[in-house]
Formats: sequence, C-alpha cells, structure tokens
Amino acid sequence: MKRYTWDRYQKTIPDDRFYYARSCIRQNFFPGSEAVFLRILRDDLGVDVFDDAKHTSCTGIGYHSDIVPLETIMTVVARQFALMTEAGYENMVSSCITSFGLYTEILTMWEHHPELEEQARANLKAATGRDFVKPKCVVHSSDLIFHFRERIAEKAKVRLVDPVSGRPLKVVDHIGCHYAKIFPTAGIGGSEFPYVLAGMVESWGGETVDYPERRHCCGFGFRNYLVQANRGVPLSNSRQKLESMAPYKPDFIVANCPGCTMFLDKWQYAISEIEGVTYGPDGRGIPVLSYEEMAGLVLGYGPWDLGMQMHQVSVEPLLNKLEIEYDESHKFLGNNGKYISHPAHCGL
Amino acid sequence: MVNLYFEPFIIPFIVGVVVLFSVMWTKFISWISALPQSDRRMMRSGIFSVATVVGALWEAFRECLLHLKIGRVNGRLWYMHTSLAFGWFLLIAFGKAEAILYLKTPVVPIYVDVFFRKYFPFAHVGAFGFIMDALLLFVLSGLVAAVVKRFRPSVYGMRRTTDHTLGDKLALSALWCIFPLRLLAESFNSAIYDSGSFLTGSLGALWALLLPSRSLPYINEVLWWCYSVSLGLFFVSVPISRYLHIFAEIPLIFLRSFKVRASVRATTFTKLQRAACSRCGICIDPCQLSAEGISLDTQSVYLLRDERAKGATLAKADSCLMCGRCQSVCPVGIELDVIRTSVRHDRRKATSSFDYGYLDTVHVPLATSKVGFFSGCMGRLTPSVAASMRAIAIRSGVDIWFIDEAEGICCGRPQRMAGNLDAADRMRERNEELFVESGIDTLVTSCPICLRTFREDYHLNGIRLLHHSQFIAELMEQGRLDVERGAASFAYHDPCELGRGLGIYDEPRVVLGNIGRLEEVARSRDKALCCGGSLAHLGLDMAQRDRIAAGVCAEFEATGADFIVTSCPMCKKSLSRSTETRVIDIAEAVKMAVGVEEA
Amino acid sequence: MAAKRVIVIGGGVAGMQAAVALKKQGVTPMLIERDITLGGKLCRWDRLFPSGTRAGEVVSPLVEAISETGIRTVLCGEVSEIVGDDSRVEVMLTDGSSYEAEAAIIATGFDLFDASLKEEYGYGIYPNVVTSVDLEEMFRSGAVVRADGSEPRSVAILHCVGSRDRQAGCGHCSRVCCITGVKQAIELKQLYPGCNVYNFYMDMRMFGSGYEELYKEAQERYRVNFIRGRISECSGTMDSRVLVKAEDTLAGRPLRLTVDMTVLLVGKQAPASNAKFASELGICVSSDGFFKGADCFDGATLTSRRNIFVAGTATGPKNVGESMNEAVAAAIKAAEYVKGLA
Amino acid sequence: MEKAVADIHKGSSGTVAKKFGFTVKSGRAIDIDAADMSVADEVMARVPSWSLCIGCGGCTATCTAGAFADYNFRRLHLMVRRGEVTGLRGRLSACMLCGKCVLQCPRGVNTRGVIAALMELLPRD
Repeated sequence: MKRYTWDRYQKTIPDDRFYYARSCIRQNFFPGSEAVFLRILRDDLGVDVFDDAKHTSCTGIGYHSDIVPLETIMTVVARQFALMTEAGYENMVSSCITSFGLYTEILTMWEHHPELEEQARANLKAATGRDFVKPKCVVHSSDLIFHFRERIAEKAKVRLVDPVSGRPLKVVDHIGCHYAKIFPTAGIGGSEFPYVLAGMVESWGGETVDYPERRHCCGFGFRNYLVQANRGVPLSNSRQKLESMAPYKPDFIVANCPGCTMFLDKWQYAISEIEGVTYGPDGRGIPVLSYEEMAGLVLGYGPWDLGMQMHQVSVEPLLNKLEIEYDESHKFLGNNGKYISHPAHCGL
Repeated sequence: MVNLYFEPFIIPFIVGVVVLFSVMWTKFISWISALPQSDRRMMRSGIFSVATVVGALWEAFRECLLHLKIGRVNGRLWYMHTSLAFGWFLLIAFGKAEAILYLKTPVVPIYVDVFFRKYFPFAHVGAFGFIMDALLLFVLSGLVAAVVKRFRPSVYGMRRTTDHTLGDKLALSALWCIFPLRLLAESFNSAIYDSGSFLTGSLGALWALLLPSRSLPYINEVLWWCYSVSLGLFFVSVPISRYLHIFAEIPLIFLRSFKVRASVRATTFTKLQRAACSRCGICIDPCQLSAEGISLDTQSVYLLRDERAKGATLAKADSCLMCGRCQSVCPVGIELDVIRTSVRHDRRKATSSFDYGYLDTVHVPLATSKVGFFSGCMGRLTPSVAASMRAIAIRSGVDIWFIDEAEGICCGRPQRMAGNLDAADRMRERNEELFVESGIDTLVTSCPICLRTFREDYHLNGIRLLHHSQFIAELMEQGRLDVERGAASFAYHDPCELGRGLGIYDEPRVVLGNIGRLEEVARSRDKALCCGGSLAHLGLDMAQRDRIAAGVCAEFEATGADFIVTSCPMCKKSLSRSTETRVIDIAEAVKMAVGVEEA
Repeated sequence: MAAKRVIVIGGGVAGMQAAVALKKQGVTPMLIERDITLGGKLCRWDRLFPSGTRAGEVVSPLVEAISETGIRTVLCGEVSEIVGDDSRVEVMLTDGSSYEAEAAIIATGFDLFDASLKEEYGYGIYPNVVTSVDLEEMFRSGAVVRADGSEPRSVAILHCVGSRDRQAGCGHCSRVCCITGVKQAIELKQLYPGCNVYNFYMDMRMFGSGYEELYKEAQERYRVNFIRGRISECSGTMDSRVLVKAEDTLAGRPLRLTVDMTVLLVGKQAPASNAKFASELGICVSSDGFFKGADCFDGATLTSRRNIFVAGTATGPKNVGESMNEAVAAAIKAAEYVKGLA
Repeated sequence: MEKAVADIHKGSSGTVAKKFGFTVKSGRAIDIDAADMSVADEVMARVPSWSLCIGCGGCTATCTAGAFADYNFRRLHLMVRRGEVTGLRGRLSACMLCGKCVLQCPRGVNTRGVIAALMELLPRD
C-alpha cells in the first residue's frame, strides 16, 4: 500500500529494561497473548521485561465510562509509576491500548498543568506513602514487537506467505483509536497511516490491505459496550468495516487493542447469527489475531498455547493455509487435560 | 305502391346515409339518456316551454347555418363557413322542393332529389335549375375559400390553423370532392340531355363541344357514381371526424338552452360538447402559448380531439393557462375550461390523494367587523394591497376584519383547476366553516382567483361576495371615500378570472376614472391578455411566464400610462417582472390618490 | 537625464502587464522571471472563466508587447535579495548577478496549496485523486482520463481544499476556486455528457460578473449536481475508484458516494518569498501571507517602502482581470514616483 | 453442550435467529451509488427548471400548508433527488397546491410542476 506521510511520525523505542503494565481485559479475552508476549521478549529476544504482580488496572475502563474521576486515575497511574521506580525501571510498556492512551494523556496533561502532577504526587503520598518518578519513555507492547520485528523475522519458523502459491497473505491491520488518533505523534506512522502493525506484517512476508473503511473505529467504546442496549452501535460499526473489507478477501485481521481484537472476532459471530451473513472466503469468518498471537505463530508457538481456541471465528482455515500443525483433539483441553468448554462458533 | 326509383349508383350514398344516421342517433340517444338526473329534469321542463324551444331553433339557425358568431369576429371566415353550411342546406332544401313539385307527391326518397337531374334529365329546368346552379356556385365559392384557408390561413388573418389528424384529412378530401363532382356530373348530364341551367348547362355545352358525343354517356355514368361515392364516403367519415360537429351542435344548442351545463366531473354532456367541436382552429391564435411558441399542440382543439380519440395525456391537459381567451371566441360556445378541468380530474384521480386532517387545527382570529377581507395566498405575498385597504378603510370610516393576515387556508381554486376536486372541496368546507362562524355578512377579497371559487363553488349562505375594486367603488358611490381626480394616468389590466371569469369589468374602471386618467390598452375587457402567471398551467417555468408577460407589458407600455394597474396579486407579480413601468394594485392606486398615510 | 528604471519581479500576467504599462508611462522597465518562460501559472491553464477564453490568448499578446517594446527580460532569474533605499533598489539573483533601478514592483503571484497536505483526501495516495491544476493540464493535453486511461463516468469536485481550513493552516478564501469548480464541471460534462459530476461545496462564492450565470448554466444545461457539504475523507476502493464521505447538510444526513475521479480545487497561498521580501524590505503582509497594501483603496499597490510596489495575486487571490488591473495601477503609481525623483 | 444463554426463536426465514437484546443497524448515510434515481430523472425530464434549485428553503418558508402540517417541501424534493422516495408521498399530500412557492423561488423553479409530477410518480406507501 503506497504511504505518504507515515515516515514523519517516528518515535524512539528503547531496546531493553521495561516495566510491563498488564491489561485487565486482555487476560480474560486473550490470556495467551500476554503470556506469549513475555516469552517472546524474554526467551526469544532476551529483553528484560519486569512483570510486577503488585500493579493494578489503570482504571481506564472506569475513567472512560465516567465512573472514575480524573484525580483518582491520576493517583492510580502515579502508583504504577511508583511501582516501576521501586522496581528500578524507567521505561514502561503498556499491554493495553487504552492504558497506553491514558498514560500518554496524563503525562501530557502533567506537562501542561504541573499542578495536576503535584496534586497526584500529594494524593499518592497520602494514600500509599509512595513517591514516583515519571517514566523516561512509555511504549505500547505492539511498539516493542514492531521494534524487534526484524529480529523476530530472523527467528521466524513460519512466513506470512501462502506456501502453495507463494503469494503474501493479505492482512487487515486495525489500530486501536487510543493508540494513534488521540496523540498522532505518540504512534508509529501517525493517525492516517499507522505503521506499527503493518511493519510487522510486511517484515514477516505479509501484505496489508487498504480498504475504504480502514480508518473507521471498530465502535467498541466503553459506554457503547457496557450497556447492553447500546451494543448495537459497536456491532453496526464493526459490520461497516467487515462489509468494506470483505471484497478484498483478507486472510486474517490483526489488531493491537483488547477491544478491537475481541469485537472484530465476536461481532462476526453475532452478525452471522442475526443476519445469517458470514464473512471470509469459505463462509467461516475472517480470523482475528492479536499481534502477539501473530508473532507467536511466526515463531512457531502452538496455536492452542497461544489461546487461539478461544476465538469465536475458528482459526483452523488460517492454520491449514500456513500448514501449521495442531492437534484438533486437544483444542479444548486445559493443561490438566480437562475440558474447558468452548465458544459457539461462527458459521457452523 | 311507392316508386323507390332504385338505381345501382345510389348504393354508396344510401350506405353512407344509413351509417351516418344510425351511428349518430345511437350516440346522441345514449348520451342524452345517460345525462345526470338533474340535467334530464331540466331538459324535460325545457322541452315543453315554447319560448326556449323557439329560441333554441332560432339560435341553431343563426349559428349552425349563418355562423353569426364567427361573423362578428372574422368576416372572411364567416363567408367560408356560411357558404358551405348554409349553401349546402339550401341546395338540399330546394332540391327537395323541386323533386316534390315535379313528382307531385311529398313522399320522395331522399336520393331522388339529390340525383334529380340524373333521374329526370328531361324535367323542365326553368327557375329551379337556375336556383340550384346559383346555390352550387355559392357552395363552390365556399369550397375555394376553405382550400385557401387550409393552405394560406394568413389570408383570414389567422397565424395558425389546426393541423388535422389523418382521419380529418380523409373526411376533408371527401367533402371537397362532393361539389366539384356534382358540378361535373350535372354538366355532363346537361351535355347529353341539355338539363343544365346557366352554370351546368354552359359547362355541359363545353363538354359536348370538346368531347366526342359517343363518350359522353359513359363519362356521365361514371361521374354520377363518383358523386354518389364521395357523398357516401363523407357520410361514413362524419361520426369519426370533426364533421360530427355538424350534427352534434344542434342537440348541444337545445340542451344548453335548457340550462344544462358541463360539469367538472365529466358527464355525457361533456361528450356531446366534445363532439360539437369542429376543430376550426379559431381557438389557436388567441392562445398566448401558441403566440409565444411555447406549446403548439395543447390548445383546446387538440385536447378535445385527443379526448375523442384514446384520451389526452395529463401533460397536455396541464399545459394551459385556462385564461378563457379561447373559450370567449369559440364559435360553438363549448365550455372549454370546465371540460379541461374534468380531463385533469379524470387523469389525476388514480394518483392524487390529499390528507388535510390538519385543517381542523387552523383557526382565524376573532372577527372585528361584519366586513371580512381575505387576501388569499398570493395576497400574502403582496402586502401593499392589504395595507392600502387598511388605509382606505380608515379614510372612509369603515371597519374591516383582516381574516388571513398571518396565515390562512388556500381557497382551493388552484387544486380545483388542477382537477383535484375532493381536495379542493376539503379546503372549501373548512373555509366555509370559518367564514360562516365568524358572523361576517360581506366577504371582500383582492384576489379574483379566490373570488371566482367563492362565487361558483362556495356555499356561504348569504354572505355578500365582493372584489375589493367593487368594495372601493361602493365606498366611492356612497360618498364615504371622497377623492379628487389626480393627474396620474393608469393603464388597467383585466385579470382573466375577474374579467372573463366573473364579468367584472366596470367597477375597476369607475374607480380609476375617479382618481386619474384611465388608459385602455389595445386588447382589454374580455379580449384582455393573460399575465402568464396562471396557476392553472402546471408546466411553465419562470422564463416562459416572463416571455408571455413581456408581450402583455409591451401593449401596456405603448399606452404611455404612468402606472400599470391590475387587481390581482398574481398578475401584479407576473407583470412587474417584465416591465420597467410601475405595476400597482388598484387599492394602491386609490390609496396614493387619496393620499392617506399609513394607519 | 537618464530615463528612470523600475524592476518588475515576476513574469506572470501581472508582471508582464506592469512592465508594458511602465513602458507606456515612459519609464524603462525590466522584468525578472524565475521560470524559463513568461506567463506564470497561466501557462498551465487551458481555458479561463467565465468566457472560456484560451489562456494563451491572454498571455501571448503580453509576451509580444514585451518583445516588441524591447523590455529587458531576465528568465530563470531567482531573486535572492532586494536591498536599497527610498530612491534606489538593487535586486540580487541567485546566480550572483544583480540589477539596479529606482523602484521595484513585486508581482510574484501565488503558490498552489500542496493537496497532499490534506492527507485524508488521498492526493498522491489514491491514483484517481487529482487537483484542479492536474485536471486543467489534462484539458490542455486533451486527454482527460483516469489513471488507467479510461474515461471517468462519475467525478466528485471538492471545493475549499487548502482554503478556509484551519487544519491546513490557510484560513483565507482563495475566491476563484468556486468558479473554477463550476467551469471544470461544465468542461467535464461537455467532454463526457454521460458522466455524473458532483460538486461538494460549503458556499458557492460566485463573486464576479457572469459567474452566477455560469453556475445556473451548470445546473440547468449540464445537470451538474451541487451537494452542500464538506467532504471529510476519500478512500480508495478495490477497482481504484474513490469513496467520498460527506454530510448532505440540506438533508441533514451523512452521504456516501463512489466516483471514478476526485478533483481537489486547490487554493492559492502566498509564496514563501512574500515573507522574505517583507522582512528584507520592511513591508507588511497580512495574516494570510499576501502583501498588504498601504490601504485597501487608493493605496492597494503601495507599501510602507515608497519605491516598492506590489501587484497581482501577490497581494491576495484574484482572477486574471483583477490581477492585470492592479498591475496597471502599480505601474502608474511607480512611474509617478520615479519621475518625481531628482 | 447447552446452547448459549440468549433466548432463541425461529426467524421468519426459518433460520435460527438469536436475540441478543440488541441488533445491527445499517448506517444512516445516503448511498448515492445504490440510490434509485428513476423518479428524480422522470421529474427532471418533465420539469427541467428543477435543476436550478440551490436549496435556499424559500419555498418551505412561504409554504401555506407547511405552516400547519409536518411538511417541508425543500427537504422532500431534495430527498427525491437523493433517491430516497419511500414515505414521501404521505407528507406531500399536505400540499394545497396554492402556488406561493412558485412566486417565492429565487431561481424560478416551477415548484408546482415538481409537486404535480411527484404526486403521480412517488410510490404509494
């Protein structure tokens, strides 16, 4: 896809020593993703990523739903930074797009309104007795995978290429709005043509698809989703994207935000149930991967270890296309071999 | 036993006559019997009043034969029509008389007197022969006039004449052959038996001189056959051509004298009127759409023609200003506008539906006087008229209640003209309620369009209906509005709906005469031109309307008057777009003359 | 006493007209043009509104007048600096040469807004998104075709691209893009009667005489569709058409439309040299970067430096006629001034 | 395995259509590509001056019926030009055909001609 201004939006990403702020949602929707993220960085790339059990949710889901006031979230974020400082780290990597958006937003607010920082510092001291140092650099976990994409490419066991025809897989990359649209300079490639996921796909042999509704939001939006009656809004927005990308016959979708990844996957199931329409060439939906899952597949991790069996759009067609072995019988068995139930599948 | 004088050559003639009269009788009988109950009641009472019947007979004679109405409009055209119609009538009458006298018995088959010379070549020619030849010459002169009109209408001062359908052209050619063939037949007959008078005789002598005498009998026989065939052909073509007019006009005149009128919901009387249209084309030139070259095939003659065929399209029915100019010159007096409305109604019935439920929510302010002034929709776009009426009321010390100052319900006439009769009635009913409930005893309006439907369609049980020019004239007459004549000169434009529509010509002129110098334009009163703004025409756009108005304004500017005065808000809007001269409503003129400052 | 000299910077219609007018005023003009030919932007235009006159018919008479009257012209002359005082001006070019005169008229014209800066319109990204200048050059070459050489069956024309747009950093109205949009819409329909043309506008600013009539003709005769609504973004579709998104503000509803080609009516911007000259010479520019006359009336072509005059689109977006009139005004003022010098 | 919690009922087309307590809605955008312009083209052929409309709203402003009923003529005939004709016929039936809009239109559009044509051509709901 011809791009024009993406090179104007670059940012420096450190090479090592990160404090990992996990995502509260992603551990439920895609538990495997965060686990494999750590394994790839630590085992495959030898990067020091500190996983601290003491850090909490950034409360962004509450803040964006008008439940958590600004002072509270600032104090919680201050605590996260304090934990990071105590753990001896200066760079923070956020697993969730909303967190990343929030950390950037709060740091920018502190920059323009130092008094808010002082207030957060005072609140933290009063509440926990801790003090904090602002992180030197805040990146999103997809930034890191993007940053090491060439090293991952070298270790790749699977290329994003159709082994039979040799044609690069057509991948729809969808970027979380809080990543690039709020602070364009905080994302790789800016808001018009974000390159963070496209970079990975292209380094690993794939090809990204530019469909008309590429920039459109998946519609997740906390308030839209939390109230059941509002869920028609995200569903309709996602459908608009799916309708627009369908003609391009993408092989799979990759996203870097807990909401987008889950809903582009789950809404395909809802649409097929409500309207009887199933996207994707073989009528079984377009598989939706998180970038960690994609990186895991490229590095040869087992699909079930990546937690891909939890997707509502079955991933087998993609795995077969990439000639990745998997054991169908173990699909829904936990580590202890017990049946862990399964989601209703799309198009069956 | 009665002698039938049967000869083979009369067969085509007989066939023609039988077909003609049988078709015609069945048509007319079925139409008349299918007339609505009320019309038939009027017919019954009319038939037994000797005065109306004699009056109708006299009118039939005046119009069907002498075409006096055309005479008043166009002398040459009158001669053409009268020579053909009256000439042929006399030819038949005298022929009958000659045959009866010769055979000394009243029972003479019709074909005998038509082909008298053939039957009795040796009968004494004498006076009858002379008269018959003179009448034949008279008819032939009419025929020549008809041919000239067909190809040179300008000789008759007509810019355009009807372009005929194929059927009419065939009937026309058959008619045009009849009299020359009669002339030839009788002249050849005279060549053999010397049975001709001054015309046929001398021509016969010529044939005898030129042609070998042995060939004369054969040519004579052939010519009589041709004569009979041409008559037969013409009679057969009459029911399906414009010439049905010859026979349809007579019952039309009688029914009309019995007060039967066409209705906007077509009845069989509409069919009779349609049949009575001779497609003479007199209605084409007065039509400003034709004069301005806007539409050349939507005039009344073409509408009636299409209606007699498979039915006119709605587009054609819609393309007419309904200004009444053609109706005012139609020699047959056909109610053209009413028929066109009924056509529009019929074409629109299937698709037009209106929902005026909201009308019940419309109320008018409390009445402040027994005299209500209704400015109408157009009136609300010409506020100067209402303002002038307010000033005049103050000056003459009368109270006027301005009914629809803010908003109002349309009087319904535009819908009626478009053929949406039920919708128009819905509006009429609601307005009636509002007017009657308000307790006014006089309803004045500055809009002739509204006044016309108030008078023709509304049931306002006793409320006096006045155009504001009439109201002002009354005030002047009663001395309540004192005014001295100013120096300004006014060229008065008669709005179609006020003039031709309601016959109100004089009151505006009296008013203007009192306040200044009245200038009459070339074409005024019932000849007045339409301003082009008519709501009846649904197809014109602004450019076309301005083209029409430009022609009208030129005539008014020619008078050099200071002001062009009209008494219709629509005319004021249309004319003012197409002239530099100031166009004002009659109320404004009065207010200026009376010099009353705003209330 | 030697004839007074005036240097005219910029060889567009304004510069050429100023030079010719100066000659008539009995002053020795000298024309410096950055490009290899005279004529400025008009060399790239096909036909001019509202009359449809060929651009060449305006440029060539001026070029001939300049050569006939022997006005000294320096082509490929990029001005590096202008120095001097109220009675002398020295214009130094980038190639090191420099010229002296008593006064100077700056007629450096305008720059076209770089449509790629409005990234969301996809200029330079989607093949069938072109600017009004590209379209004008297509009309000149006679090949008005899509990227793949095919005939466009539907075209969207976007008004106000790089004009009246804080996002693009240009808040001013470039005045002539509206009428250009109407002209090009008509030219497209003349070339391809079957093609559907949609103009998306915020306001139709038909300021000049004959413009409103052209607008009416576009509606009535050529059935150009005018949709009131500012396009937010264009996206490429699979068959390299362009999906256009707008709101039809008169219907109060969002609107989607896929067209074969999108034309961006790019606005006029002040050339960078305006700011440079302004600072060097101490003359002022208005907020939109165009030279500001001493006042908007009689002094429209005067500046705070008594021997520096400005004319043409350098003082603000205008049509060709207005530029040439302003050039004559500047020439007369300059001639008056230099003749008054000792 | 037990079915998902959402209550299930047979969709009209016989397929199992789950009820989720929310549903998918197609966008409100006017889609010119898919618009059916047949009515607009026919009305334009009959009333060419309609092409001159600049949407100034003068007709709606002066409208007699519009003062009382929910009837916005400018918007109505604009939606016809956008190919959305369903549901318009009912609104149009409020028109009194009084002709004020003809006198008001700054572009000289034959608005009543448009109304008469729409009366005939708009689909009946």
